[in-house]
Order: sequence, then structure tokens, then C-alpha cells
Amino acid sequence: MIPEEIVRSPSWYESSARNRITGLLDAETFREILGPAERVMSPHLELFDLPPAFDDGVIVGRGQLDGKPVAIIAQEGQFMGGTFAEVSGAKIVGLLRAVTASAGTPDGVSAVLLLLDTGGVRLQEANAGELAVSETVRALLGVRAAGIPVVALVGGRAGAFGGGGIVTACCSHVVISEQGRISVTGPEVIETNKGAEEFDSRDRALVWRITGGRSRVLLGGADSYVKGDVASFRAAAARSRNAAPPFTLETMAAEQDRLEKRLSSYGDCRDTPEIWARAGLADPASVPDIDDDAFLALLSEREIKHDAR
Amino acid sequence: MTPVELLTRLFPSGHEVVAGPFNTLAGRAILTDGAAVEIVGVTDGAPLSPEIAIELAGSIIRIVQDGKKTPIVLLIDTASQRMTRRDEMLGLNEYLAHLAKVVTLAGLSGHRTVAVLYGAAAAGAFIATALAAQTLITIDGAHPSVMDLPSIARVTKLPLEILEKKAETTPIFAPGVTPLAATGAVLENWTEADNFSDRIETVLTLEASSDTRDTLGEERGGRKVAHSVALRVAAEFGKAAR
Amino acid sequence: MRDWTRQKTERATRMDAAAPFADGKVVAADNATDMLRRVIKSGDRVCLEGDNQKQADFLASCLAQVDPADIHDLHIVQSGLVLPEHLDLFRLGIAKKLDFSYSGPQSGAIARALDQGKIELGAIHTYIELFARYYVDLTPNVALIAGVCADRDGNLYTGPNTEDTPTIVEATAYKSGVVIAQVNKIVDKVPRVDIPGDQIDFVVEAPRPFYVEPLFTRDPGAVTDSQILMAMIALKGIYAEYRPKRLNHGIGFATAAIELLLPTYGEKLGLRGEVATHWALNPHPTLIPAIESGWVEQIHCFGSEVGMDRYMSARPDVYFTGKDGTLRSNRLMCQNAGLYACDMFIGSTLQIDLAGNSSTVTPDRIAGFGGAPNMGSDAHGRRHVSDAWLKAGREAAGGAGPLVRGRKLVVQMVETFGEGMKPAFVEELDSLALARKLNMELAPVMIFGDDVTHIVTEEGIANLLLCRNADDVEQAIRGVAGYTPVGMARDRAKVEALRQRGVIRRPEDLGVDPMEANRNLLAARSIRDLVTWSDGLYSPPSKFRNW
Amino acid sequence: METFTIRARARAPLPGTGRQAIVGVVASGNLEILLERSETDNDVVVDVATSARGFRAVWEAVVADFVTRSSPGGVRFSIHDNGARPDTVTLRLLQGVKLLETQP
Repeated sequence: MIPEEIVRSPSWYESSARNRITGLLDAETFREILGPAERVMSPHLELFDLPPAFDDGVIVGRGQLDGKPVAIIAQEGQFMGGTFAEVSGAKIVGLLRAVTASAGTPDGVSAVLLLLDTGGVRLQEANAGELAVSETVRALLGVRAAGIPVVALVGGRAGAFGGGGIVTACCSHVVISEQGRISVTGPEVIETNKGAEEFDSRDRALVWRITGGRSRVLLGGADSYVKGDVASFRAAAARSRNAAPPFTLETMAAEQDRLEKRLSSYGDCRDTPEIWARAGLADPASVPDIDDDAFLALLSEREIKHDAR
Repeated sequence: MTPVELLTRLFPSGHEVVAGPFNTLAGRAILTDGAAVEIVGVTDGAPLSPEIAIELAGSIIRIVQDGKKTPIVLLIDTASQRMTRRDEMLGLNEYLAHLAKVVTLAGLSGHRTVAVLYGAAAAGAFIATALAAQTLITIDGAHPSVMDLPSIARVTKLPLEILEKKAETTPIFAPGVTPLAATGAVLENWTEADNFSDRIETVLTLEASSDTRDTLGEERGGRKVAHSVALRVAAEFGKAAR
Repeated sequence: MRDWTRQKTERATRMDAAAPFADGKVVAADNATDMLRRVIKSGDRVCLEGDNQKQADFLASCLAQVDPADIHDLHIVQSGLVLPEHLDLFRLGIAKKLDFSYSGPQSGAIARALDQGKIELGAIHTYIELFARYYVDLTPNVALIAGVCADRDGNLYTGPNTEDTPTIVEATAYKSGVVIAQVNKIVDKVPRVDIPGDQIDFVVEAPRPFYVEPLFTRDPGAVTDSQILMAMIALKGIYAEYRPKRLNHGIGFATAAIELLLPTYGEKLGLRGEVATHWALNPHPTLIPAIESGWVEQIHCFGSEVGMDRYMSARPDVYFTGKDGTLRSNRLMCQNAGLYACDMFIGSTLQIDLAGNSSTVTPDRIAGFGGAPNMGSDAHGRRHVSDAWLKAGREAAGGAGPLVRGRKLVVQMVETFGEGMKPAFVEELDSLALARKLNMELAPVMIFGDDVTHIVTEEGIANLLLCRNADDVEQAIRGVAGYTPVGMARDRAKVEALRQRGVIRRPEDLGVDPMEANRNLLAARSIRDLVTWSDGLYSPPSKFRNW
Repeated sequence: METFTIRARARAPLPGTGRQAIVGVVASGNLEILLERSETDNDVVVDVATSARGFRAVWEAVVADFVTRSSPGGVRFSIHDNGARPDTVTLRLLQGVKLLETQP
């Protein structure tokens, strides 16, 4: 009765951070660090008369994916927009530093899975949040420099905005679904500052054409495009940890080249269908509307893989 | 303070820095002992665009490729990242991340990296520039911020006056050098009376291989729990493996 | 000797005055305001077509530009007062008196204007009631209407959004009024003639297409577990119980949840083909999965819905379509269908009092009624029978006597607490305070308690048909009012006795497990899923997309 | 924010051996509940921190009904609430005890 294309298995977009972890890792392997019962919570939300969360919206720990140990970090986008703050950020940074320190030891992991679902910095803790992003960037690159891939998974309600967009692009590999969004300044903020003529945030098709999963993967801003179910994210995470670029001067020089070319090729475009037309896509206007299977087929035809991240 | 005034005070022994495209600058300076320092910068409070980010990153990659492990001083006067639909469409997040990555790579590759913030830096641009260096120095009058208070008021739906009042009790969210220094973002703030040349030479000799900003924030009382939380997570990480 | 043709003479005078601004029937957009100045006179009754969906928005902005010194004291008679320009007419002094049905986004502004004395209020009607008065005592002198396209003879294609237009035009044109249509385009030949040209006096090609509000689009992504629980309770306790085949749904999320549960939970209950086969309903996108799963025989629509046109054209066995292939909607006909030919109305409300009266009025908003009081009322003139109708009638009568007539099922679904933890159950409706403040003789009540047969909340069902006196009704309502003050003040013994009588049925009495009420039960969990169900035929408006 | 503690006596201890569980998220109109088997016998403790002021009586009624229905003796419920309605609170409480009961 129900069309096959309608995902009936748990949807990444709808799942909580905890349920995403459960679906992503091998059964019964997740070990949470500083779990809810430890009550490591934001000391600042009280000042704003806001209820805290037992985990401050970030769940960290380790487990196994296809039998190999991984470290995992998941932001809960429904709590305070999944924001980077003093405690939530410190949990991320602490885990990343521990991964680097354990590289090559029996406690080492094969990869870090970073489940982003964030509006960026928590403004009630703006300075701590901003620093947490900066410390995350540095700790994450430390992990990569130690030879351990960091895989970003983006497909939650909050997307990966603000500092979250920057952190995403620092990862070795970015997995995204149609609903996933990556950006720095959110459409609402651009509209507030520059007017609806610059960016009409209520035009959601436009928002997705600019920031959404399909646009990002076509432009090279994400590496793996998956259907929106948790199982597809799991499969992509397992695949991509073996094919991640190292964090080296060569990779950065290649990224410099890749990003320079993007600017010179598409810098004068106003909307993504212009980019796609210029890139030689047969029917650029249809890209947002075709189904996932058709889009995946289009991607595999074009082979836009790059190692420059 | 203009970039030239700043350079003259930092490097009285000499500097050869030229303006590049898009409000960037690049060049070299000489320390009092004759050692060289690479200079990369952004000027005039220019919002950080993909063009600026890629220009700065390109300069730094060439420095690292040089292989001499010369210290790099970043002179920063930007704004926030540029807020346009076009820049976001082109993946501004990747350009900002690329810049942050390249600055970090320089540090990991043996270059001492110090950012001197002599103007503004905000939000994502702050992360990609000043905060990406191993050490951040501010000059009196510098204005680092995450977001200005009126915008925070709008997003948090709190009246500005209330927010201003709360800012008096905690450095955790308000813009400016003092609160950001308290949270550990800024190592030192230099005033008009300071000898910039002595100072920069001292800072360049500091060991900076690990990120100690959370320790600094704990010591200064601006971020009381970040460091201990990070340590607890790290301590548990090994245990969770068994 | 009395002149029996004054209206015809007056009309001829106005037409002559307007002629210089027209080329035959065609008026250039730039001339529209000047033409209106010649055609409309102070004190006229004017229908400026606008309902809860389509708007003659260009003509509205033209009318708002006339000088109140030239034209004033207009009496506005139209179903929807929803554009800012509509309010401008009163603010500027062009219009004075108002008879309407629905205000939606302007509900706050109307309440303020009434309070300030800017509007002299005739009455708030249900649609069908206002339309009826067009033919008795509120006949428009001038009608400003909207269509998709027209030819130079004035033949009008109103298309999927036909809605109120034929009703307005009929009343105006056949009583010597003047009818002016704004169209998106003037063409050589219209796809079909919805309104014949001899009823249309002028056509104006508007600079942009007339506005249509996607009022009936509910994003499955926003359906909550509580709404799913209520939908399960309704399906098991009402649909499966009474088997209503012909029905109307309101626009709330709870009924959207029912629509999305039909192919899943409804299928499990074995209800396909047994209930909900024939509808008087706008083209709800959330009904697509049920239609595609073979639940629905046919649907007649009040209006269209943005993005649904292609889908409906491809499903002519279900929807009413013209020879050109597009939907034909008609609000008057569909309202009639809802009143006389449906066995059930089920919809949401904002407030219910202890007698079961319900209202969507809040202290500072007058949203009007639209069609709900009509859909949600028992038609005493009904004479044909159906099983559902008879069963409800027998429950109300307490038996099956020789002259027991049926009852329409009128079901109100409401979560015990609304936005901001505001209790939905109250001792006194806010509309009474509003009526006192504005000196209204009749407080605006959406559905009177004596028409309501069932109230569904997340706490269960109160079956008012089985109540035998006012005390039964009050305790039955308190019994499903949960933890609101009204609910906490219930008489526990009486409520338990009502439960024994089957007046109150809890989820557990129905075999509904609240733990199973979750979004995995929905046949579609997102707008994107609805597009997939429709095989790509549904193209939702941009504001509903997340791709 | 308003915080208070509600104490109750259940008919019996909650079955099962799970030590702790968490359900829900502190999203708008939602809540999280941390359940810990830390009380003795039939004691039930509910610590509430809620963003909605003035609803203590409602919380007490909800908890009383829940304790009658589920008998979660020996469990401490720690709640962070962001304006959840009573039916959501009841649902999360039921989900929580089910999770705690069935956990290894």
C-alpha cells in the first residue's frame, strides 16, 4: 500500500540524538561518557530562567560500528538548537582530545562520528560557545592529524549552521541527506540584516537550494548523499571512514585549488540551478524535485568525488 | 590604529608588507635579532568573504610550503563573515573552515602562529581568523564579539536592558575584550603604553603546541567548568573502552 | 406613476460614466481605480470577493485608493475580510458597515476596529447564510471578483478556485448590479466558461495573479503524538462505531492526523470502504495517502488548494472537474452538501464550555466562522436516512421509536490545553466577554452545545448523545477535560458512573494504547512524503518545503 | 523556572532491574525525565524543574494519577520541563517506567 520510496524505518530527521546513536552503532555497544545521571549541566541557563538538560544537549561516548571501535558525538538539535556552549562544547573537545591521545594505543578508535544538529553558538553562553567551536576545530584537526578520520553526519532539524557549518567542513568526510542543511549565517539572520530581497527565509525551496543536502553534495560541500533513514546514515558512516583524506599540506593545497576553482567558475551565479546548468546538468530545475533514487543515479553518473577536504 | 602604525610598533627593525586584493595584506617583518616573521592580514573591518578567506589561506599555504617554519603573525581587522545569499550558496562555511584549517596546519607543522586583533572580528569570521591562531593578542580598542547585544536580545527574546544588566554579572556572553579574555580567548591585551615589539617577541617564544584556552578560562574565572569537564571526559574515555 | 426600472436606469448611468475607461469590456489596469470611481456610489453594498482562500486583491487595492470624499459609507458584504486593504477601506472611511463570515489573519485588526467604532457590524455569518442573504436583503450593487482568465466578451474561467464567484455574480448581475472581474490574463478563448460573459460588465488584467492562501495544507511533520492519540480514539470510538461514509473534516492538525492514519491504523481496523468514502472537503493534501490507498470514492470541494491542481486533474474519478480537465469548486454547493448530505462533521475548536458550546473567539480576536457552524449543525430539514445518522438519532432519543429521526454527528476534537498551556475547557467562553465589550446582541459561538454530539480529547470521548440532562453533559465534559481547572473540578463518582454508561470512553476502554500513539503510524511524515504518495503530482507551496 | 519536589507512596516497587533510564528531550512543549532506582521500597520522589510557573497543583494531580496507574515504587524521577502539557508528561512517565522495567 505505502509507496516503497516512503521511508518507514526510523528517520534521521525525526529521531532524537540518542536514537540516532542507537541506530548508528552495533547493538548494545554504546558506552556513554558523562551520561545524564552525572548531571553535568550548563551552569548558565539558570541566569536566563531556562530549563537545563542532563546532558546539555550533547551525548558523547564510544561504541562499535561493524565490530570496530569508534568514538561518537551527537548533538540534540531539539534542546537549545543543539548549540555549542560551555559544557556541551567541553564534552566534544574532551572526547576529541582523548581520541588523539589514544591513537595507536589499545584504547584507540577507528574513526570519530560527529552527528551535527546545531544552530551554532548558544547565544546565552556566546563567548564560551564561540571558544568551544574554536577548540573543537583545533581538537578535531588534531584527531585528523593523528590519522583518524572524523565523519560528519548532517540531516537533523537544526542542520549545521554558524560554527557548526565551519566544524562540518573541518571533518574528513561529510555525509548528508536531502533535509540536511549546511551554512554559516542562517537565512533568517541574513534576511534580518540585509532584507528579504537578499534572502527570503520563508521561501523554503530557496533555503534548500542554497543550503540543502543536494546542493551541498553537487557543489562538493558534502561527500556522501544518503536517503533519510538511520540505516542509510549507518552504511555511509561505515563506508566513509575508510576513504577519508588525511589532514596534510597536500590535502590543503588541493582544497585551496578546489575552492579557488569554485569561485572562478560559479562566483557570479545567484542561485544553484545556474551553477548546475553551467556544470552541465541536463535538467537543473528538476534537481530538487526528483526522488532520492534518481538523484543518487545522477550523482553516480557525475562522479564528483574529491579528496580535498 | 592603522596596519602600518601597528607594524611599525610591532617590528621597528623593519617590515615589508604589501596590500593584496580584497582588503588583505601579506609580507614579512624582521625581529630585533634579525629573524624573519611572516605577516598575513585583513584590514578595514572588511566582512570576511570567500575571496578574502581564500586569499589569506593561499598566502599561508605558500608559507608552509616554503618549509622554513617561520613564525606567522596574523593582523586582524575584519567584521563578521559576509552575510549574503551568494556567499552561503558558494559554501562560505568551507572557505572559513579552509582558512581555519590552514592556520591550524601551520601551527601543527611547526610555525608559531599569533593573531593580533587590532580591530573587529565577529562570529564565524572570528573563529576562522583570530581564534584559529595558537595565540590571540588584542590591542586596546579591539572589538571581538560573537554577536552584538541587540542581536542577542532579538534571538533570546530578552529586553536589551535586562541583557546589559546580566552582562555585569558574567563574562559568558557579552562582547568585548574583557569578557572574552576572561573566558580564555585572549592571552594578552596590549595598551598604548606597552612596548609591542618586546611583547610580540616574548609571545613568539612561548610554547603553544597544545590548546590551553580552557585552562586559561578556568584560571581567570570566566569559564569555570569547561576545562574540568573536558578532563573528565578524557579520563572516562579509556575506561569506557573496557 | 411609479418608475419600476430605477435600478436599470441607475445601472445604465454608471455604465455610461465608466465607458470612457474601458475598451468594450476590457479595462486597463491603470484605469481600474478611475473606473471604480464611476461605477461605485457612496452607500453602495459592495462585494469585494475574498474568502478564506482566493482574493480579488488587485481590485481591493484599487478600491482602497479612491478618495473617501467621493466614495464613502460603503456597506461591505463578503465572506472573507482577510487582506490589510479590506481593513483600510474602513480605516480610511471609504466603507462603514460590514457583513461577513471569516477574517482569519485580520481577526485582531477587526476586533480593534470594532472597538474603535471604525466598523459598524451587521453580523458574522456562516458562508451559506451570507450567500442566502445576497438573495434577500444584502444583494450587492457592485461585485468585484477574481478569475483566472477572461475573453474580451467577459466570458470567465474561474478554474479550480471558482469558490464564491458564481454565487456573488448571480446575485449581482440579475439584480441590475455591476460586475467587475480581475483576471490573471485576457485570452482569445477561455478553457471553459465558468461564468458567461453576459453576467460580466468589465474585465481587468491584473498586474499579478490573484492571491490564494494555502489554508488547508497541514504539514505532517508538525503532527504531534497527542494529536495521533486523539485520531486513534476518534477512529476507534466514532468512525468504527457509527461508520459515517459521508463527511467533512475541519482544518486542524487532529483531523489531519485522522486523514494520515486512514491507510495505516484505519486499515488495521478494517474500515476501508466502510467509512469516509464520500466527502465535502477542500483538497486537503493530507488526504492524498487515503485517496491513493483506495479509501475515497469522491470529493466535492468548496475551493481549491495551492499545489493540488495537477493532482486533482489526474484524479477526475475522485474530484469534480470540467471538460477542460481542471477542478471546479463551488462554495455554496459544497456548503449545502456539508449541511444536508453529510453524516458527520469533525473538527477542532479553541474553547468549550460546560454545555458544550464552542468558540474560536479569544478576547482580542474575531476570526469569524467560515463554514463550521453550517457543517457542524444538524439539518432539521433532512429527510433521507443513513445508518450513521439513524444510530446517532437513536442514541439521542434513548431508543428506536416510530418517529425517531436521525442526528448528524458533530464531533469536536480538542487538546485539553492549547497554546501556552491555556485550558481549552472553560466555565465561560471568552466570546461572551467580547460580546459584552462590543455590545453585540449575540455572542459569536462557533457551534452551540445542542448540536455537538461528541467531544474528543486525549483523555477520551464524551458522548453527549447519551446524556440525559444538563448535569450529565457538564460531568461528561469535565470527565474528558483532563487536568484543566474544569477537569479537576469534576465529580469523580459521577464521572465514573458516566463511564459505566459508556458516555465517557477512555483510551483503555477502547483498546487504544497511548504508548503506541507515535509518528511512525502516520502514512506520511512530511510534505515530501505526500509528494511521493501523489507520484509527484502535488507541488506544495515553497513555504512548506524542506528540500 | 519553578522547582519543587513531589513525594508519593506506590503500591509496590517497580519490577525489573534497570538502574537508570532517560526519556524525552527538553524541547518546547516537551520534557526529559531521568529515572533512577534510588529510593526505598515503595517511595516515589519526583523532582520537577519547569519553565511554566503556577502549575504545581496540576503536576501533583498528574503524579498522583500516574502513581496509582503504574506503581513505580523505589524510583526517583528528575524532570526538566519546557512547558509540556499534562498528557505529554503522563506519556513520558509511562515510557520511562517501561524503559526502566525492561532494561537489563
